[in-house]
Parts: sequence; C-alpha cells; structure tokens
Amino acid sequence: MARTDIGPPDFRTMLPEAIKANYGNWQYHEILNPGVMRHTAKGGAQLYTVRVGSPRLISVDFVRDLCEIADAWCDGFLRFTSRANVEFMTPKKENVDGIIAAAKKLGLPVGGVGDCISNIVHTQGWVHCHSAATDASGLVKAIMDDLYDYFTEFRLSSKIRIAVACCINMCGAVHCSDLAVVGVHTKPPKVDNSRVPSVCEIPSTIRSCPTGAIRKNPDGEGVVVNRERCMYCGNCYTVCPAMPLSDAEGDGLAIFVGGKVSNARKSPMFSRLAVSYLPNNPPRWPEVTSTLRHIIEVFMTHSRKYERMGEWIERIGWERFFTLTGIEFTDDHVDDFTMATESYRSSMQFRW
Amino acid sequence: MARTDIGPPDFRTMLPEAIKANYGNWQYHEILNPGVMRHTAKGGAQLYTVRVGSPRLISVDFVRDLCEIADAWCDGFLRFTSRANVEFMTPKKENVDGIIAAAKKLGLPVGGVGDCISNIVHTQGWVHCHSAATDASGLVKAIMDDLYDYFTEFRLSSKIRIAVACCINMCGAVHCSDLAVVGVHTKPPKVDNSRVPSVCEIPSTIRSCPTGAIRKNPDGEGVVVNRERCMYCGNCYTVCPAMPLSDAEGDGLAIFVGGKVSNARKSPMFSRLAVSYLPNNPPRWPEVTSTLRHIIEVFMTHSRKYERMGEWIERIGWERFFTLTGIEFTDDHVDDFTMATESYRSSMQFRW
Amino acid sequence: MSSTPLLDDLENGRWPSFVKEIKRAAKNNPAAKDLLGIVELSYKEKVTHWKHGGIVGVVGYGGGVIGRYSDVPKMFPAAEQFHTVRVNHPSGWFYDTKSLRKICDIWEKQGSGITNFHGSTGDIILLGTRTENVQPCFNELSDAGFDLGGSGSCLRTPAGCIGPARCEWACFDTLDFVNDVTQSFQDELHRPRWPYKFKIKASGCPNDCVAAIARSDFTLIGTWRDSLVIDNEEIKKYVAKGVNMREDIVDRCPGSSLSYDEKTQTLTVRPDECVRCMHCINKLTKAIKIGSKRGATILIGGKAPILRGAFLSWVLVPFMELKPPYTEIKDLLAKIWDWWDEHGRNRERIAETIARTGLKEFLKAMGIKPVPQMVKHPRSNPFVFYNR
Amino acid sequence: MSSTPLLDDLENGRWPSFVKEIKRAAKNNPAAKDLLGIVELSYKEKVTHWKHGGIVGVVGYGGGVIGRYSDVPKMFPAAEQFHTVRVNHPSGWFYDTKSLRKICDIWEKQGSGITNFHGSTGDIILLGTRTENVQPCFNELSDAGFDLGGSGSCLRTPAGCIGPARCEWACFDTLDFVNDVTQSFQDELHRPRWPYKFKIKASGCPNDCVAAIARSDFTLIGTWRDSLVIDNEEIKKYVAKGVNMREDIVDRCPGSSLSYDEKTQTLTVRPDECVRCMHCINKLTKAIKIGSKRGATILIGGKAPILRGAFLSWVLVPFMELKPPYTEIKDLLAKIWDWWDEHGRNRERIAETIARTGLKEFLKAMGIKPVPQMVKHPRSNPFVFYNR
Ligand code: SRM
Ligand code: SRM
Ligand code: SRM
Ligand code: SRM
Ligand code: SF4
Ligand code: SF4
Ligand code: SF4
Ligand code: SF4
Ligand code: SF4
Ligand code: SF4
Ligand code: SF4
Ligand code: SF4
Repeated sequence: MARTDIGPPDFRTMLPEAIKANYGNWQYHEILNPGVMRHTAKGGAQLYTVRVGSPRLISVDFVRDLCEIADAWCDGFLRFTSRANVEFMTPKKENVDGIIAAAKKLGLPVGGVGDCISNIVHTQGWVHCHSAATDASGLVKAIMDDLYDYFTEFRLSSKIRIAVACCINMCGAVHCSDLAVVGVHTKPPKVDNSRVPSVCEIPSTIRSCPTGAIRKNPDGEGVVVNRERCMYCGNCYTVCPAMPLSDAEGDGLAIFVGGKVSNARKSPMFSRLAVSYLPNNPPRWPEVTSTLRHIIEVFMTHSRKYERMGEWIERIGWERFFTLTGIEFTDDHVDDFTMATESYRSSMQFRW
Repeated sequence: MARTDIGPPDFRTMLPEAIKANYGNWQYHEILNPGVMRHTAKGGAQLYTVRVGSPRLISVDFVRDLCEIADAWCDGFLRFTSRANVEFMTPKKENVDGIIAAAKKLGLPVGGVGDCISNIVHTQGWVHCHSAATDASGLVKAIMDDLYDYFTEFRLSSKIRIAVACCINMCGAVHCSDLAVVGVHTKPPKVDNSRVPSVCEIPSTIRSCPTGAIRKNPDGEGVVVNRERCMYCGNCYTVCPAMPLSDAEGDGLAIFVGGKVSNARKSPMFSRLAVSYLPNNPPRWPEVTSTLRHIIEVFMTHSRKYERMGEWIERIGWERFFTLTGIEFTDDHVDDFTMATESYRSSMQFRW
Repeated sequence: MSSTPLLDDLENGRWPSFVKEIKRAAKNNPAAKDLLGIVELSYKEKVTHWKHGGIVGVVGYGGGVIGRYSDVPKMFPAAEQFHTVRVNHPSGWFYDTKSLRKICDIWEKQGSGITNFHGSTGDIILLGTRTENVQPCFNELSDAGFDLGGSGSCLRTPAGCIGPARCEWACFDTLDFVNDVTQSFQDELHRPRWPYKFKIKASGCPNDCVAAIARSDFTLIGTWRDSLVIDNEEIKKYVAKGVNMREDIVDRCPGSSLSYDEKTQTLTVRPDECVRCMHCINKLTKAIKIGSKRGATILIGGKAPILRGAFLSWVLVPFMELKPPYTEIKDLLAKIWDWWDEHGRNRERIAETIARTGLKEFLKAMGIKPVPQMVKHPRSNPFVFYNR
Repeated sequence: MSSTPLLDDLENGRWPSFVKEIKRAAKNNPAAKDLLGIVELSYKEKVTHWKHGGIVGVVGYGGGVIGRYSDVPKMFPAAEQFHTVRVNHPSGWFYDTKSLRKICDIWEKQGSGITNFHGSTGDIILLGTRTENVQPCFNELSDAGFDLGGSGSCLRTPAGCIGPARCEWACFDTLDFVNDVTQSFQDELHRPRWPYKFKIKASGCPNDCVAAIARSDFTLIGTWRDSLVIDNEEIKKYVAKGVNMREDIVDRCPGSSLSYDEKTQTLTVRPDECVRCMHCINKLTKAIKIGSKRGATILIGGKAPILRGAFLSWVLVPFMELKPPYTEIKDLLAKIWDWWDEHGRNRERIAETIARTGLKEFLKAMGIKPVPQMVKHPRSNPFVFYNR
C-alpha cells in the first residue's frame, strides 16, 4: 500500500541555495525590464529572476523543457507563479541572457513583470469541464496572442490582471480582476425527465435552485423549470446531471471590469459587468479580443499613472466609462440580485 | 358643508413684496452673523433674514407673538424653515436690530445660520405618540439648552444637523443626520391575549413581524412572541394595539452619527450606530446630552475645515472614531440585519 | 408643590421651553392642562400614555386626522381624546400674519391651542382635539382657505425648500411645483387607497435643504446640465480675504474638476468632470454661480428604516426640465402609482416594492431607459436574467 | 485536411499554444489524441462534451480525483474516461527538476501526459486518466514523495505567495505556514466531511499576490503594527531620478499619511494614519520599508458568486503574530470548522453560514471580541437584538 497523508514535499527541499541563504533577508528589488528583476538581500547578495509565459495546459515534455533550462542555468530549480508563469532564478547575472535565449528558443515569451499584462488566470473549459459555457485555454490563447506585446513590453503604467472562467462558478479570481471574461449560459437547463428520477435526488434538486424556479413535474415524473425565473446559474446541474445548460446558440461570454485584490491605494474591489453578452466564436473569439483591447486602449488614454482599471473607473465614474468606451449600458447592467439595492445610486453626484 | 380639496393657500399670497419683486432673481448671499444673512438680487435689491429658534411645540400665543414681530418689522409676513425655525425677512437693514431685540425680548435665540448647530428636527414623543420610547420635545430642550451657544455663535467650521426621534420609525431625517438620538425599545411586546382576538387581525399581525417572531398562541387564543427573534421594531404594535412595547426599564436611547443629505463634497450618507443604549433619564437625559457634547468636542478638535461629521469619520476611519471618542465598540454595532454583509470590511486598509 | 415637577425643570435653561408653551395654552384650556398631567406622568413612569389610533376623520376624507386616546382618561379626562389635525402648509412655509392669526383663533376654539410649526413632513400640526370638534375645526379651516394634509396610505403633504423665493441656487421653482402638485393630487392626498404612504419633496439644488433624498418616496432635486460659472475678479477678492483656494476649494472638489493658478489667481473648472456637488459654489457665493440649463433630477424610494432598513432615494431620471404645467412629471407619478397599486403589498413603500421586483422591472414598466447614472456601479454578480 | 482545423488555428500566434502541447502529448498517447478530437468537436458545436462527475478515488481518501467521462465515447474511446488527479504542490510552487521529471514520468505512464501547472487553487492538475490507473498513479506519486490535493467538501489545498523566499515584504513565513497547515490537516484535506469546500490562502503582505482575499474562505494577509520606515537619502535619489513625490506618492496615499517637504526633499509618515496599503513602499522599494512588528490579519469568507453572490473575505482578527507551531491559528481553524459543521447547511460556504446567522453570532461562538476594524461602518439600522 502506498503511504497516505504524507502531504506535499517540504518546500525547503525545493529551494535553490541562493534563496536558502537569503531566506527572509531580502531588502529590496528592482525591475530591470519586463521579464527580469533583481532582488538584493541584506548582506548584498543578489538574485535574478527571469519570468516566462506558459499556456498552463501543457504536456509533460513542456515541463521537461523547463527542467532543462533550470538544470543549465539555475542549479536545477525553478518555480511557477500564482499566474502560471515560470520563474527561473539565479544569483549569476551572466546566466540571465542564457535563460532568456533558451526560453525564446522554445518559443516562450519573457515578460509579465511590473506594469505588464501578465498571464491570464484561467480554468478548464471544453478541455475538461462539464459545466463549461466556453473554452478557457483557447480564449486565453486568442487573447494573449492579441495582447502579447503587453506581456513583453512596458506599455502600461499599472498592472492589468486578466482572468477567464468558462462558467459563472468562476474558478479563479474573475470576480476581482481588472478584466475578466466569463462563459455564460443564457438558456434554462434542458431537463431530461427520462433520467432525472434515476440519477437525481428530486428534493435536493428542487432546493438547489436559488430562485425557486424548479418544481415537481406536474405532468409526470421528474421536474420542470420555470423559464421566467431561471438565471442560468447552473447550480441545479451541479446537483442533478440530467439538467445540462449548455446550448450552442445561447452560450456566450460576459466581460467584467475594474476588480482588484491588492490593497495598494484602493481597497480590493469586485469586478463589475461591462458587456453582458458576446457570441461564443471559437477558435479566435474576435468579439472578445477586440473588446478587451478596446477597453485597454481607452484605459491607457485616460488613466493616470499607477491607476488600476477600477481606480480609474471610480475616479471618472461609470457613466464616463460607458461613454468613453462606447459600450452600451443596458438593463442587464442593473443589478437585480439579492444585494441589488446597495448598487443603486443615491447621490446627485454624477456626470452627464 | 365646508369646501373640500381646496388645498393649501397659494404661497404667492404669502410672500412679502421684497420677495415677490426678486423672485427667482437672487444673485448671492452673505452670512453676516449666526442669526442674520443678506441676499442680493440681480438688480441690487437686498433682503435681510433674521433666523430665530423655536421649540416647535408651541401655543397659539407663541404664534401670535411671532405675528407681532412680523407686523412690526416685516410688513406682516414670516416663514418657518425646514428645521422649525422662524425667519423674519426685511429689505430694510435698519429693521434687523429691531427684529433681534423683539425676539430676544420673547426669550428666543437668534442664530442657526451658517456653520452652527441649528434647531433639532424632532417628533412627538410622550406628548402625543403611542409608539414613543422616550419624549422628543424634552430631549430637544435638554440638548439645545446644553448646545445653546452652538446655535447663537460660530464655533464650528461646518454645519452639525441633529435629529431626535422617539422610536425607530424615525419620523424625521434621523437616518441621515450628523448626530441623531433615537428612542429604542429593548423588550419584546407585552402581548395582552385577552384583547388580541378582539382588536387585532391575527394573520396580519403574524405577517407584520419582519423576523417571524410571532406565531399563534399554542396554549389558547391570541399570539405569542419568540423573545429570541424579536428585534423590538414595533411593527406588530402598529398593526395590533394589544401588543405595546413600552417598558419603563427597557426603553432607552441610541445615538447615531455621521449622516448627511447634502451632496456637498461627499454624497449623502446614512447615520451609523455610535452608542446602542443610554438610559431614559427624564427630564434632562444627562447621559445623552453629555455624550452628544463629547462627540461634538472630539469632532471639533480633529476635523478639518468644512468637514461634516460623516466626512471626518470617513477620513479617519471608524476605528479612530471609537478610539478618539472613547466610546466602546460592541457587538451591537456589528450589523446583522438584511444587508449586513455589505458593512463587513474586506480590506487590509485600517488603522490600529 | 407643583404637580409637574419634572416638566417644570424644563422651563429652565436658555432654549425656549415647550413646557412654558403648554402651560400658556393650559391657562384657559382644560385639555392642554390635562396634557401637561399626562406628559408629567410619562416623565415619571417612563412610558407613553397614549393608546394606539382609532379612526377619526372629516366627511369625505380618509385621512388628515390622527386619532389619539390616552390610557389614563380617569386621571385626565379633558385630554382623553387628543386627536391631531394635520393642516397643509403653503409652499415654503410662508405666511401672512392674518392667516396665522386666523389659524390660532380657530385652534383656540376647536382644540387645545397647542400646535407644531411644523410637523416633520411639513404640515401644521394642530395637536389635541375631541372627536366632535374635528369636523367644525375643518369647516372653519376650510373657510379660512386652509385644507388638511395627508395621513394614512395616501399621498402625503408635499414639501419643498424656499427655492427661488430667496435662494440664488434654485434650479427650478420648488414652491410653484409643490403647490401645483399638491393641488393637482388633492384626491390622492385626501383619500388613502395605496399600499402605504407616498411622500414627495423638492429641493432646488443638491444642497437638499428639505432632506428630500432621505425623507421622500419621490424626490426632486434641482441641478443643471451646463457648466457652473466662475467670476475670477471675485475669486481674487476671496483670495485677498484669505481663502485658501487650493486646500479649501480645489482639494475638496469631489469631481477633481477645479484647477487653481496661484500666479494669476484664477480658478478654472473642467465642466465635464464637475459632479455639481455645490461645494465651491456654497463657499464662494459671490464668485461661482450655478449653470443656466436648469432642471431637476428625479429620485425614488427614500424612507425610514421600517421594515427592510432605510433607503436614500435612487436616481430615476438624471435630468428633467421642470416647467408648468409639469405634465411630464405628473404623468410619471400617475404611472408609478398605477404600478405600485398593482404590484405593491400592503404596508410596502415604493422602494421596497422596487427592491423586491428589481429596478430593471420597474424601469421597464415606467418606459425609462436604464443609464449608468442610476447605479453606483453595474452588477458584480453574473446572474443576469437574459432575455435572449 | 487536418481533422482539427479549428484547434489548428490556435497553433498560430505568438503566445505559446496549448494545442501544440496536446499534440505533443498525443504523439504517443491515444487518450491525448482523443482529447484533441473531443475538444475540436466542442469548438465546432460550441458545447462541452464532458459529462457530469462520477465518483472515482483512491483507497482511504474521499477526494483528490475529479471523475470525468465524455459523452462521445464511441467517437473517442481512448478519452472516454478522463479523470483529473489533483496533486498537492510544494509551498510557493518551488521545484527541483528531479521531482518535476519524476512527476512527468509517472504521468506519462499513468495518464494522458497532459497537465496544468497549476490549477487555480494551486494543485498540480494531472488531466486525464482512466479509473483503473488512478490508484497506481497515486501509489507512484506517493512513492515519489507527493500526495493528493483536495476536492469535494473538505479542506482544499492551501496556497501562499512566494513570501520570504524572495520577497522583502513578507510579514510572516507564508511558505512555512502553508506547509505546516497542509501537513497538520491532512485528514481534513483528504476526507471530505464538511458542508462544502474550505480554502486557505496566505499572502505575505497587503499586495496579496495569491488573491487570497478573493479566493479563500480563510485568508491570511501579512501586515505590521509599527511604522513603515523611510530612508530619506534614498528618497532624494528617487527625486533626482524624476519621481514626482507629491503627485505620485503623497497624493495617492489612501491614509493621507505622508508629507513631503520640497525644500529638504524629505518624506515623512504619520504612522497612526498609515493604513499600510503598500503603495509608497511598492513604488519606492529602496527608500521605504515595512515595519518590524510583523504578523498577519486573518480574514474570513472569500468566495466565488454561487449562490448568494461573491464575497471578499472579511476582517476577523486584525492582527495575529504568526510563528510556528501556529497554535493560535490552528485552534481558531478547529473552532471554525466545528461551528460550521454544526450550523452550516449542505453546500453552504462559511461566508454564507455567517451571513445567514450574523457575524455577531459567529464572533460570539469564536470568542472573538468585535472591533471596528471588522466593519466598514457600524450598522445604520436600529434593529439591534438587545441582550438586556
Ligand atoms: C510571483 C508573484 C507571487 C507568487 O507567489 O507567485 C508575485 C510577485 C511579486 N509581486 Fe505580486 N506577484 C504575483 C501575483 C500578484 C497578484 C495576484 C494575481 O495577479 O492574481 C497580485 C494582486 C493583483 C490584483 O490586485 O488584482 C499582485 C499584486 C502586486 C502588487 C500591487 C499592484 C497594485 O498596484 O495593485 C505589487 C506591487 C507593485 O507592483 O507595485 C506586487 C509586487 C510584487 C513583487 C515586486 C514583490 C517582490 O518584491 O518580489 C513581485 C514581482 C513583481 C511583479 O510580478 O511585477 N504584486 N501580485 C505573482 C506573479 C504572478 C505572475 O506570474 O504575474
Ligand atoms: C480545476 C479548477 C479550475 C482550473 O482549471 O484551475 C476547478 C475546476 C472545477 N471547479 Fe472550481 N476549480 C478550481 C479552482 C476554483 C477556484 C479558485 C481557487 O480555488 O483559488 C474557485 C473560486 C474560489 C472559490 O472557491 O469560491 C472555484 C470555484 C468553484 C465553484 C464555485 C464555488 C462557490 O462557492 O462559489 C464551483 C461550483 C461547485 O462547487 O459546485 C466549482 C467547481 C468546480 C468543478 C469541480 C465543476 C463542478 O461543478 O463540479 C470543476 C472541475 C473541472 C474539471 O473537470 O476538472 N469551482 N474553483 C481549479 C482547481 C484546481 C486546483 O485544485 O488547483
Ligand atoms: C432655510 C433653509 C431652507 C428652507 O426651505 O427652510 C435653508 C436655507 C439655506 N441653506 Fe440649507 N437650509 C435649510 C436646511 C438645510 C438642510 C436640511 C436639514 O438641515 O435638515 C440641509 C441638508 C443638511 C445635511 O446635509 O444633512 C441643508 C444644507 C445646506 C448646505 C450644505 C451644507 C454642507 O456642507 O453639507 C448649504 C451650503 C453651505 O452651508 O455651505 C446650505 C445653504 C443654505 C443657504 C445659504 C441657501 C441660500 O442661499 O439661501 C440658506 C441659508 C443657510 C443656512 O441656514 O446656513 N444648506 N440646508 C433650511 C434651514 C433650516 C434651519 O432652520 O436650520
Ligand atoms: C407627526 C409626525 C412627527 C412629528 O412630530 O413631526 C409623525 C408622526 C407619526 N408617524 Fe411619522 N410622522 C411624521 C413624519 C415622518 C417622517 C418625516 C417626513 O415625512 O419627512 C418619516 C420618515 C420618512 C418616511 O416616511 O419614511 C416618518 C416615518 C414614519 C414611519 C416609518 C415609515 C417607514 O416606511 O419606515 C412610521 C410607521 C408607520 O407608518 O407605521 C410612522 C408613523 C407615524 C405615526 C402615525 C405613528 C404610528 O405608528 O401610527 C405617528 C403619529 C404620531 C402622533 O400621534 O401624532 N412615521 N414619519 C410627522 C408628520 C407631521 C406632518 O405631517 O408634518
Ligand atoms: S469555471 Fe465553471 S466550467 Fe470552468 S472549470 Fe470552473 S466549474 Fe468548470
Ligand atoms: S440554472 Fe440556476 S436558476 Fe436556473 S433552474 Fe437551475 S438552479 Fe435554478
Ligand atoms: S418617531 Fe415613533 S414615537 Fe416618535 S412620532 Fe414617529 S412613530 Fe411616534
Ligand atoms: S417588535 Fe418587531 S420583531 Fe418584535 S415581535 Fe413585534 S414585529 Fe416582531
Ligand atoms: S436646496 Fe438649494 S435651492 Fe433650495 S434653499 Fe437649499 S440651497 Fe437653496
Ligand atoms: S460644484 Fe463640486 S464638483 Fe463641481 S467644481 Fe465645484 S466643488 Fe467640484
Ligand atoms: S504578497 Fe507581499 S509578501 Fe507575498 S509575494 Fe506579494 S508582495 Fe511579496
Ligand atoms: S503604505 Fe499606503 S497608507 Fe501607508 S503611508 Fe504608504 S501610501 Fe500611505
């Protein structure tokens, strides 16, 4: 029998010497360019980090490629970031160019440090999830192809954090991202009452619906859904597999903007709905990529130094956000969920 | 038969000549002292206003006294303000002193204009309301006696608007006042089941309770109240007279702070709970008057020019408000009502 | 010893005393005298001695009078019945002394001689009369040109700030509007038939001197669409008088829309960024004026905390010109009342009905296009009821 | 023509391509090959071809594997079963190449050869294996020193930022803490028994580089209690380099706690007013340092929008020193889980349970004294459940 409950390997065994020696002793860092930073420890020791983009959905051969770079330049160590980038670290200045060259040879972008658009936090999509209203890896590929230069160059005066989720479960930090793309269902679940009774527990299926849209089928076995009350959340489907929501026509993408999690300057903020529906248009989702790019460009033109997306919008007001971007404000934007009244404006302070 | 639906007299018949002539044509005003301002119209015409405090609960003789002043100095016109003060207006500079002297002779304070504490918006209390947890006129008298100089002199660098309500129905703008005193019940209704069946409609009584604390009496006629769930709102009593909440021991006062309604600088804000309970101590409510005075003094010491109470607190943070005032923060301050989560802090930005 | 030692204490002190006033009325009015006794008893026992309601009214009206009975009729028989008569004030609370004196005479005769100028909704509150006097009191008031205000589940007495009568910032004629709307909806005001009360208040500018945003279901607040106007000659004078333009004006502007040039002593505004908060205008009354394309913002839903917590009114129409005969706004009111009548539950204020059904539904019913000015921010949840 | 024209398009472009990666794996793995077919089908039909779950696992554990079946088994038999194995990452996502290569070898043998480094909770996601391979895969991982991460209604794999390993701002040892808490609660991680999932994330400072406040039920964010430290020699150098101290630093400070003297080129902080937002420290890395009395704020309740809308974690303990063996925090966790176990409903995250019962009740159960730092503002409604 295999040992259970051993937990992950102790991270201390995974640290390169340069880090072990200066652990907890770092003093400051400098960002040398979009892909490279240098940390200086109290004793004066220095550490160079090269950050490299990754598609996250990778083959084991990709991992082996990374290992080769690490073995060649980094004493056999590397790490991944919280945004699925790869970081190669070395105390040797002279190794930096070698790492960069090796990464480039593999076709990997070097960047994402400082005021860049870093890698996109994303999810499974059509590659692995039953809940998905869209694909995640493909969307990310399409978006990052389009925004590539924002990863490798300094074009911004603040970070823009993007997230993609393939359904409104939002596996990731979509709800608090500068820009977020979310797959949405817009049709109620397709109830398969030939299967419901056998694969689902009816009472808990009924209870699972936050809007009370599900009730017993009055004309036979299983359940029925009241279309009017369904907000396409998919919670019923999680509980009852015989009620899938996927719909080739209905499924699409919503874009949320202005969230953040850092406390720098402004407290963490939720992302808010900017565009409620764009068509699901694989493999390149041009409507999504162009909308994101457009928002970014408007943001760049009008924002101040250091200002995150949400800080900018807070300063200029949502009315100006919609005017400047030309995005239409519709009744979809008006909250009607449980805490909706909190979002209604009780102020004479607004702009035309 | 008397004529019905004639509505109020046309206000145009109630305007003095100096106002009729310059109606809609005012250009600017100057505050000459805490009781007097001068408005200048486009043509250059001027109007002096003398503001005089009133207890609001008055006799017809008081009104006649006011009429005498108006007849003597103001061509027989006067008005009341939205805070129950009296305003005497005259185009004649030389009349101002006469008005002031006449008011003082009646024992009426002159002031309340500009950065003052003006009259208190208040309610009926023990003088007329069945719902009252305290008296209103008496509280106001006690408070204004204590804060008198703030009405007649410039001691502040912004307005402080005070409201008093005798129960949580808050007849007034208590929920948006710089300082507000509210009568609170803290014991559940005393159900008189000998009367409930005859004077109350049981189903609507049960439905009236926002927390579902009321149910049919399992041991007989009428209803019972679940103490644990009662939040003493009094809504049942409004619907069912046989469930009064008044209680000599339990009733007391809560103090709310930091609300405003003007849009100047900051948008309108709700008042927030500062002190959840002070004893009901007529005729002078010393605990209330001293708490208000104390908050005002701390506010004066620490606020900036023009800053309203709520703006100040927003700038320094609630934690500092409680530290500076020495008021204890308790679990009563933590919201647990319907929109409570909106008030919980999701930020690392706070002060110690 | 006095029979009202606790109240007597409230005759002392510098602020004018309501106890003195009750005593003045009590001199020749037994009801006022007994009121004093009842209130003293409450001061002693720390409980109210008024009983719950009771329907009292005048012929043809459903409201305007608050029935009130004491629970100590034996001790204070003259104040056993102590009903309130709400009298609709003239817009802006302006009076000629003739009318005031007339009211005083009527009330001395028909009631306790005790009154509130004014109740917090805005009515003249005539405090304390007996059932049999209510109708005669009304008759005499009517003859004197006055009418009752609202009570119960109806339109309540509308009120507005002093506006153009004396204020340079009035963006519409609050007094005329209040008068017109009151006259136009007399039926709605006098005959309760809605789910609950409905209040209208009008302030001429964003200073909101009648607290309309907090205290009325239907709130009008004046504003303008073009730029405020700066007179830099006057600015220089303020600077000379010691005003710190940067700290006290520019830095406090919520729109970040002002710039000040120290050298030339000129203040400039970026009109697109100004949120018309009034601060700079309030503080530099001679130098800065409101714009000239004037009208009002309509907001909806302000109310006190019973039952779902208090609401401040929400922006419903960012800008509407307000000129007599106010057709647009009256049509809107009629539409709102119809909708509320149909969808509102008993004792549910309009804000609560909207909160329950969603602003979106309400806007649809009103035929109003949603605009970003209505919200602090768009929704953060993804639970859109797509209509696809 | 290629059988995957749509996916092929995603091999173009400058960003590295996941399609290339699947194809690399597909070269000698039929499951990976069929995955490509399934995904292409989804791209064509715009619907997912994965079916809802199915329980798959390893002996002794209740989670760690996500069962997954395709709905087109006939077309793509090799990927009919395509279960995910979640492998707990080492703190900070640090690896030596030996371990990484070992994982690659195991996964090439036992699964599709396709993986995510990492899933957004933080696990290594081994994507796609058959039921019969799950246990052998686990056995080999275990032999290599790795263990499964969490799935289901249990403690999920804790994660933390790089912290003291490379960051000068780490206020506590995020890596050690994550490792320790993961090891201490192996049972809670592997054997789901709670109402729903429970996530822990730790960021070393308020920059929150793992988005802990948004993505974890139990959130630790480093902070300090004394003053940040300014080195004015370094400030002068930044000024010389063109930094606009007033506009970019002082004016952007949310605590309004900085002053800058142009003449002496010195920056001063009023420590009492600093809210430790990190802005000035972030931007002037050489000149400004965090304080030395370090620890963490504990926040509770962060989660995605299902079902009551998303929550950001709420302040629970403003400051706690965090030193091994982390007894205080482990005790707190145990108390929280006990309470949640008792009061939480099925599929109710801790935030939802707290929202339902009230923070007040939760604090009482935790024995934590309420402090103003927990709230944006005290209640505005008067509906206090007085305990008198
Ligand atoms: C490596 C990583 C932590 C890890 O354990 O993996 C990391 C590392 C650093 N972060 Fe971060 N952050 C990392 C994710 C984040 C996240 C989380 C996220 O993106 O999902 C945030 C919160 C973002 C948000 O608010 O939505 C984050 C907010 C910051 C900030 C605050 C930025 C702001 O102004 O709001 C700073 C300070 C700054 O950049 O001025 C910072 C600064 C830094 C520093 C400079 C800290 C240091 O001294 O080493 C590190 C390199 C800077 C850089 O990448 O620009 N880091 N950082 C993560 C890299 C992700 C990536 O690959 O791009
Ligand atoms: C694999 C992963 C996405 C990824 O590609 O990275 C993922 C995948 C799934 N998530 Fe997630 N979640 C993943 C991180 C998250 C995160 C982010 C995080 O943990 O930091 C969140 C948001 C934070 C949170 O927990 O609220 C997240 C919020 C959800 C939710 C919504 C929960 C909520 O309370 O709002 C669901 C729905 C549910 O639990 O029924 C969900 C459910 C699911 C399920 C199990 C689908 C389901 O309904 O049963 C997905 C399985 C997909 C598959 O076939 O593999 N997943 N999920 C992430 C886990 C990888 C890992 O272990 O490292
Ligand atoms: C007479 C009255 C209107 C009426 O129709 O009765 C009135 C009249 C004026 N108000 Fe007012 N306000 C009156 C109640 C209010 C209220 C409502 C209230 O107090 O319940 C407010 C909102 C208060 C709040 O935000 O909670 C109010 C907020 C203002 C403001 C904004 C103050 C601020 O900085 O927030 C100004 C401008 C200023 O003072 O700088 C203002 C300015 C003025 C001016 C200067 C307007 C003018 O040019 O004539 C008037 C005299 C100033 C004064 O009293 O200091 N008025 N004013 C009300 C006098 C009440 C009283 O007797 O004290
Ligand atoms: C007389 C007056 C207080 C005063 O002394 O000024 C008053 C007195 C009463 N109010 Fe009021 N309200 C008065 C203005 C207000 C205001 C302020 C306003 O209108 O600007 C409010 C807050 C704004 C609002 O409407 O929300 C107000 C909010 C309430 C409420 C709570 C309503 C809510 O939805 O939250 C109640 C409770 C109820 O309706 O059952 C209430 C109920 C009452 C009742 C009828 C008591 C009851 O439960 O039946 C009081 C009768 C007292 C009496 O015996 O005379 N009163 N009431 C005010 C009316 C005078 C007038 O007509 O001018
Ligand atoms: S976001 Fe939705 S579809 Fe995507 S992985 Fe998570 S649960 Fe699955
Ligand atoms: S998708 Fe959501 S709202 Fe629609 S029926 Fe299912 S659980 Fe209810
Ligand atoms: S606040 Fe309460 S007690 Fe006072 S008048 Fe209004 S309803 Fe009556
Ligand atoms: S006072 Fe309010 S909470 Fe208490 S029983 Fe009556 S209605 Fe319910
Ligand atoms: S609300 Fe505006 S217009 Fe009306 S009185 Fe006040 S300041 Fe003047
Ligand atoms: S009115 Fe207010 S927002 Fe407009 S410029 Fe003046 S201070 Fe700024
Ligand atoms: S959260 Fe703070 S301590 Fe951790 S890596 Fe980011 S900046 Fe450094
Ligand atoms: S850390 Fe933030 S709040 Fe503190 S001084 Fe620096 S900028 Fe200001």
